Order: sequence, then structure tokens, then C-alpha cells
Amino acid sequence: MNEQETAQEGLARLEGMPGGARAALEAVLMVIDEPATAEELAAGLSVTVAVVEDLLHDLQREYSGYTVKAPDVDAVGFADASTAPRGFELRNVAGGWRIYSRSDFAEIVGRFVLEGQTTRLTQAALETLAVIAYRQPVSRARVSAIRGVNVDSVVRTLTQRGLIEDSGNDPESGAVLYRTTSYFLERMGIGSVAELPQLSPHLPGLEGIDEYYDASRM
Amino acid sequence: MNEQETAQEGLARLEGMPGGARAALEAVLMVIDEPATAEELAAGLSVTVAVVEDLLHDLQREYSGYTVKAPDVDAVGFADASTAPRGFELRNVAGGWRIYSRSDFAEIVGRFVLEGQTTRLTQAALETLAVIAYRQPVSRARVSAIRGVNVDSVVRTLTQRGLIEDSGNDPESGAVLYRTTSYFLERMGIGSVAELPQLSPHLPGLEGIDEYYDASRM
Amino acid sequence: MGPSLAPASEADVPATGEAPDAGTSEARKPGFEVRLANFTGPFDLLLGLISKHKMDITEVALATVTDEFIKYIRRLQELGEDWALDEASEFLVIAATLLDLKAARLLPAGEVEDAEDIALLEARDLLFARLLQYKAFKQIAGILGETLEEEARRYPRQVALEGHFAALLPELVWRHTPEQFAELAATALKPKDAAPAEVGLGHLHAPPVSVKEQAEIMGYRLKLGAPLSFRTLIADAETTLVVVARFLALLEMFRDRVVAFEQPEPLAELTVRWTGDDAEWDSSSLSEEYEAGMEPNNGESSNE
Repeated sequence: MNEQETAQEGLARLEGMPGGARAALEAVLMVIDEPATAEELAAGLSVTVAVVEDLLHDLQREYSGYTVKAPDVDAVGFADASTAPRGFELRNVAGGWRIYSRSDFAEIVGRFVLEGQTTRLTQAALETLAVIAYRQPVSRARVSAIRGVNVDSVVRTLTQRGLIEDSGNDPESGAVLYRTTSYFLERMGIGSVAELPQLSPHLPGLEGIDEYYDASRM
Repeated sequence: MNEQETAQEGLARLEGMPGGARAALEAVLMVIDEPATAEELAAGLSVTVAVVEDLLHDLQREYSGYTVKAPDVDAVGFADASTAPRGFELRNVAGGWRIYSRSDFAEIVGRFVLEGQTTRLTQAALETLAVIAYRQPVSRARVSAIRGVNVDSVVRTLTQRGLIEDSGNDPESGAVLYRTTSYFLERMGIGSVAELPQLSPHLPGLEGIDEYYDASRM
Repeated sequence: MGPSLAPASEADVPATGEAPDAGTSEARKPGFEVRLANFTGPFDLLLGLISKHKMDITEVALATVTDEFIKYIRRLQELGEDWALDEASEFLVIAATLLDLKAARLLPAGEVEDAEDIALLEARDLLFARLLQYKAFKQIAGILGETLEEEARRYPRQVALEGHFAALLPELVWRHTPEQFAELAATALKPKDAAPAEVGLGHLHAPPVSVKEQAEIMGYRLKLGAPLSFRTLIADAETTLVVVARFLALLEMFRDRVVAFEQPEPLAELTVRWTGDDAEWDSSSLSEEYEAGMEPNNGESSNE
């Protein structure tokens, strides 16, 4: 009750400011340097999560104008003004919201932002990353068995790139287990590993593979 | 002459993109960290300085809607659409342009920034600071190679805390090099980095360490 | 880098030079190259060979592939490439499995009774399963690569905090002395134990431990002022050898009269206190007699 009132008061106060709650939210989005969850944003603005989520979707639609084709903007048809898309977009990745430059302008923006330009991953690194993403938490030995080669140096590179991390030790073997990081989700533009493409269409009739695998596990 | 043509072609190309030249400029302004001059922006967009300056003033007016009272927006009376101000503003500071959160929301933004801030550096931050202190000037990639993990966000935190700073670019790779600040010396209670204790007593067999890292350097 | 091979004596050039994902198909010339980088492992190679022959990998007809695979391995041997041991042995395992499969194919159909035959068929199934699994991950890797590339076209806004906000941040609590900070740096700069790229021999010989180094470490800690128990001093010792070295080092330091011991009763906690008034004490005064004893192979440690 009390909290509800505070949230209402908060909203009322924000609406009294130039640009209203929408502009206040934008102001906060300007200073975050990693994705912020709707909960964090709501707490910062002293409004409810529901209000913030509405505002976030409004902004997302507004920034994308009418021409957007992004699959995550499902409600774009409800945009109520005919505006050109902005040069930036608001995206929900790795569980949080953040502003990105629009990919159409990648080439131009790239001339200004040298850092962060990451070199492409090698085929070996991509395959190792794929196995870790789908089998996490997983030991090096197991990834190695799936790929058929030693993956030590590739795992080191992926750790250094911040795409995977140590997630403790296997209670049985004591081997270090690896998992993907939230930076990986960010780089993939997805909210969680559950959003990764399904593996099964690529694995015809292999229901028992894991048992096979555990039997031959090193 | 020739250059003029190129600039015209550049503008035509930009206008063909979703959102046009305005959006392209916005895309750049949204992600640059350091203020950029109109000349730099013009070069990056391949248009003339005059075009960029027009666009900058348009954007500045647009972001500020009608209600703005910022003293540096002298042309606000010419804004041609009745829009609410956005939560961000485009400011020309010391000859460079950058997007900032609107000062009306300073209190809210400040509250958000303070939320969850700790008064202590994490172990990861301390170790990264130690590596930078003893290997300065040093790039993020190298610190990352030494620590074996991605240090991007930790480096940002240390910079924000005023403990390290940008000390120019590596002549070879162009990567930003970091060094410790005088605030760091102050906190350590020493007069210069030369007064940092020698490492050797604590680390037997460190003679070859630099070669080791240079060899494994990416 | 592609090690060049001698002209192939066989008419049928191994598939490896022109596998589907080889990218640049080698122009036919007297010599040809095996680009090891084309394949990220034996499964990859095997898949390459299979798809070259447009075979369903669930089909048993692997004889041709087996031949080519073995041929490929031979070529690698001839090259004298310094293959990492495990990689070479992986190839061997697969080559052996393929040979088994070839043998299994020779068995009359429907007459699988022998336990050995069944084992062979199981091995075949296992290999198929692993190959299929690898193939799936390879396809997924392709999708990940495309997504990462597409996503890299979006740049996140991640600008430094505006000055007036940064000024709001609470003052940092800083309790590190320069010495503690140096210790931190030493830990951070120490090369991480590289993952073994070869079979470890560390268990065969105990790594050398220097009494002198251990004396330095303890001297540093004790000079901070507070008396420390022997238990504390050896808390981070990784091996018994280090514990022994530290104990010997303490005896040496006692002889140098820079430390004092306190033990209320036999087997009780042993407390060590720094008594040296000479802050410049260093381990060079230690006698050399233990050095020889504790460091049998006084060479490089196996750090790199």
C-alpha cells in the first residue's frame, strides 16, 4: 500500500518535470554503462516496474519509428506517430535495457569507436563456444571430447575475451567447469541462454547422445 | 571541388538510409565517449562541416523541445515542431559535441548512480589496479592477458574512480594505454610510482616474466 | 602456414586439399598443400571427407573415407609435423575406430553373434553419435558466428560518467599499504598455471623449493609487526616440502637472531615474533647448506 503510494507520488513528480517520466527514464538510460533491468530502473525512478516497462516499450517503439523490422519489437504496429527511426535503438539484452547505435550505421560509427571492435573468433573458438553454451556448466575435458581436439588454449582465449567464465569445480572430478557470461548474451543480443537456437533440429535422432557421451566421458 | 562532390555524394548516401543523415549523426553521438568536433563528425560522415553544423543544431533544438532554458541553445525559438524535451541533451563543450543526460534530471540520475555503489574496490579491481600500477603504461588487452579474464568493466570502474587514466595510444597497436593517477599515489601515501615496493622479494623467479607475457601477447 | 607435400604418388589426391570448407581450393599443380588450419580437429576432417563423398554419415559405407583418412594421417607423419601429443592420439583413436568399422563391414550381415562383433558395432554407433553431435555443434557455431557478427554492428552506449555524477560517488575505503599492494601485484602478475599442453611430469619429481625464498617470504610477513603462529605462516604452503623449507628457514632466522619463538608447552601453538632490529636483514645471510639439499636440480623451474 505504502509502497504503491510512493510509486504513485514518484510518477506524479516525474510527470511534472519537462518531458515527464519518459524523459526521466531517458536521462537514466544515458548514464548506464551496462544493461539495466526494469527493476533497477524502476527503483531509480521510484515508480513501479509495470510503469517502467510501459515506458521502455514506448521508447523502444518511438526510437524505431515505423520502419523497424526488429523481431523483438512486437508491438510496433501500435506506434502512434509517424516518425523516422532515430539513429539509436533501445534493446533488451542479457536481461537488461540499454541504448545501442542502430546497425545501419555500423560502418560510420565504427570510424569513431575503435575500441570494442573485436576481432572475429576463429572457427575453433566458435565451435568451443557453441559446445560450452549448450552444455554448460561443462569441463574442458568434455568439450575436448565433443570436438575431438584439445581445447585448452581456445578456452583461455574465450575466458580472456570475457565470453566464458569459471563456474566452480565439478563435485566429482574436481575439474573446472565453464559457463557463458552475461557479456556473451550481450554480444549475442539475447536475454538468456534459453533463447539460443534449438540444438535438436541439428541433431537428428540422437536422443541418447548424452548417455553415450557420459559413458565415454574422460 | 572534388572534395565537394564527395561530400555531396556522402550526403546523398546518408539520406538514403533509414532516418537519413540526422539518424547517422545521432548514431555516432550516442556512442562516442569523448566530445567530437564538427570537423571530426563531418569527416566521419563524409559530409561538409556546414551540413554537420546544421544537423547538430537541428538535433539540439529537437532534443530540447520548446521548454528548454539552456543558455547555449540560442536558436531554440526556431524549433519547428512542438515536441516535449527528451531526457538527454546535445551540448557543445569546449568545441566538442556530446550527448549528456538533461540537467533537469540530475537528482534522479544521481540517485540511480549512487544506488548499489560500494566504497570498496572488488578483488578483481584491486588486482587489475596492481597490474596497471606495475606495468604502466599498459593496454587493456595486455592486462587482460596477464589476468586471464576480460577487464573492460573493471578498467571503466577504476577510471571512474580516478585511480587510473588514459595516457595516450600505443604507437604500434593504437590501443589506449592506461597509467595510475596522482590520486592513486595520494591514496597509497607515496610520492611517485617509483616508490612502490619492488616486486622481486614477493615473487621469486620473476626475471623472465616480461618475455613470458610478450610471447603470449595477442 | 601450409607445409607443402611432395607430389602425390597416388592418382587420387587426398580429399584434404579440397575439402568443401577448404575455402581456397588448391590449384592443381605438381605439389599440393595440406592446410591444417582448414580442419579444427579429427571430427572436422572426418566430416569433410564424408561430405566430399556426399555420404550420409549414418551409412556404413565408410571404407573409402577410412582409406583417405589413413592416407591423410600418413602424410602428416611424413611431414614430421610437431603435432601435439593429444591431437595425434585423437587421430589414432579415430583411425583405429575406422579400421574396426572397416572390419565390421566385412562381417556377413545378420550374423552378428560374437561379443566382439557387437562391440565393434557399438563402437561404430558411438562414433556416429559423436560425429553427428560434432556436426550439430559445427552448424550451431556457424549460427553463433553470424549472430555475433551481426550484433557487432550495434555499438552500446557506454560513456564515462559525467563529472558531476562521478563526484557523487562515495570516497573509496583504502586500507592497503604499499607492501600489501605489492603483494597483490605479485600474485596478479604471476603467470597463471598454464593448462597442461603435454602430459604433466610434475608428479614424478617434487618441484624445487628454496629455503632462502621461503625465508624471504616469512621475513616479509613477520616484519609487518604482529607475531604469527607457525600454523598461520604455513597456511598457504602448497606442499609438505614448502612447510619443511619454511621450518628450516625459521631455524636459520633464529640463528641469525631476527626471530624469536614462543611455545607454552610441547606440541602447543608455536608463535614466531620478529626481533631483528635491523630492518635491512635479508636472506643472503642464510647459510647455503640447505640450498643444495632442497634444490636437487638447481635449474629452471617448470614455470614456462
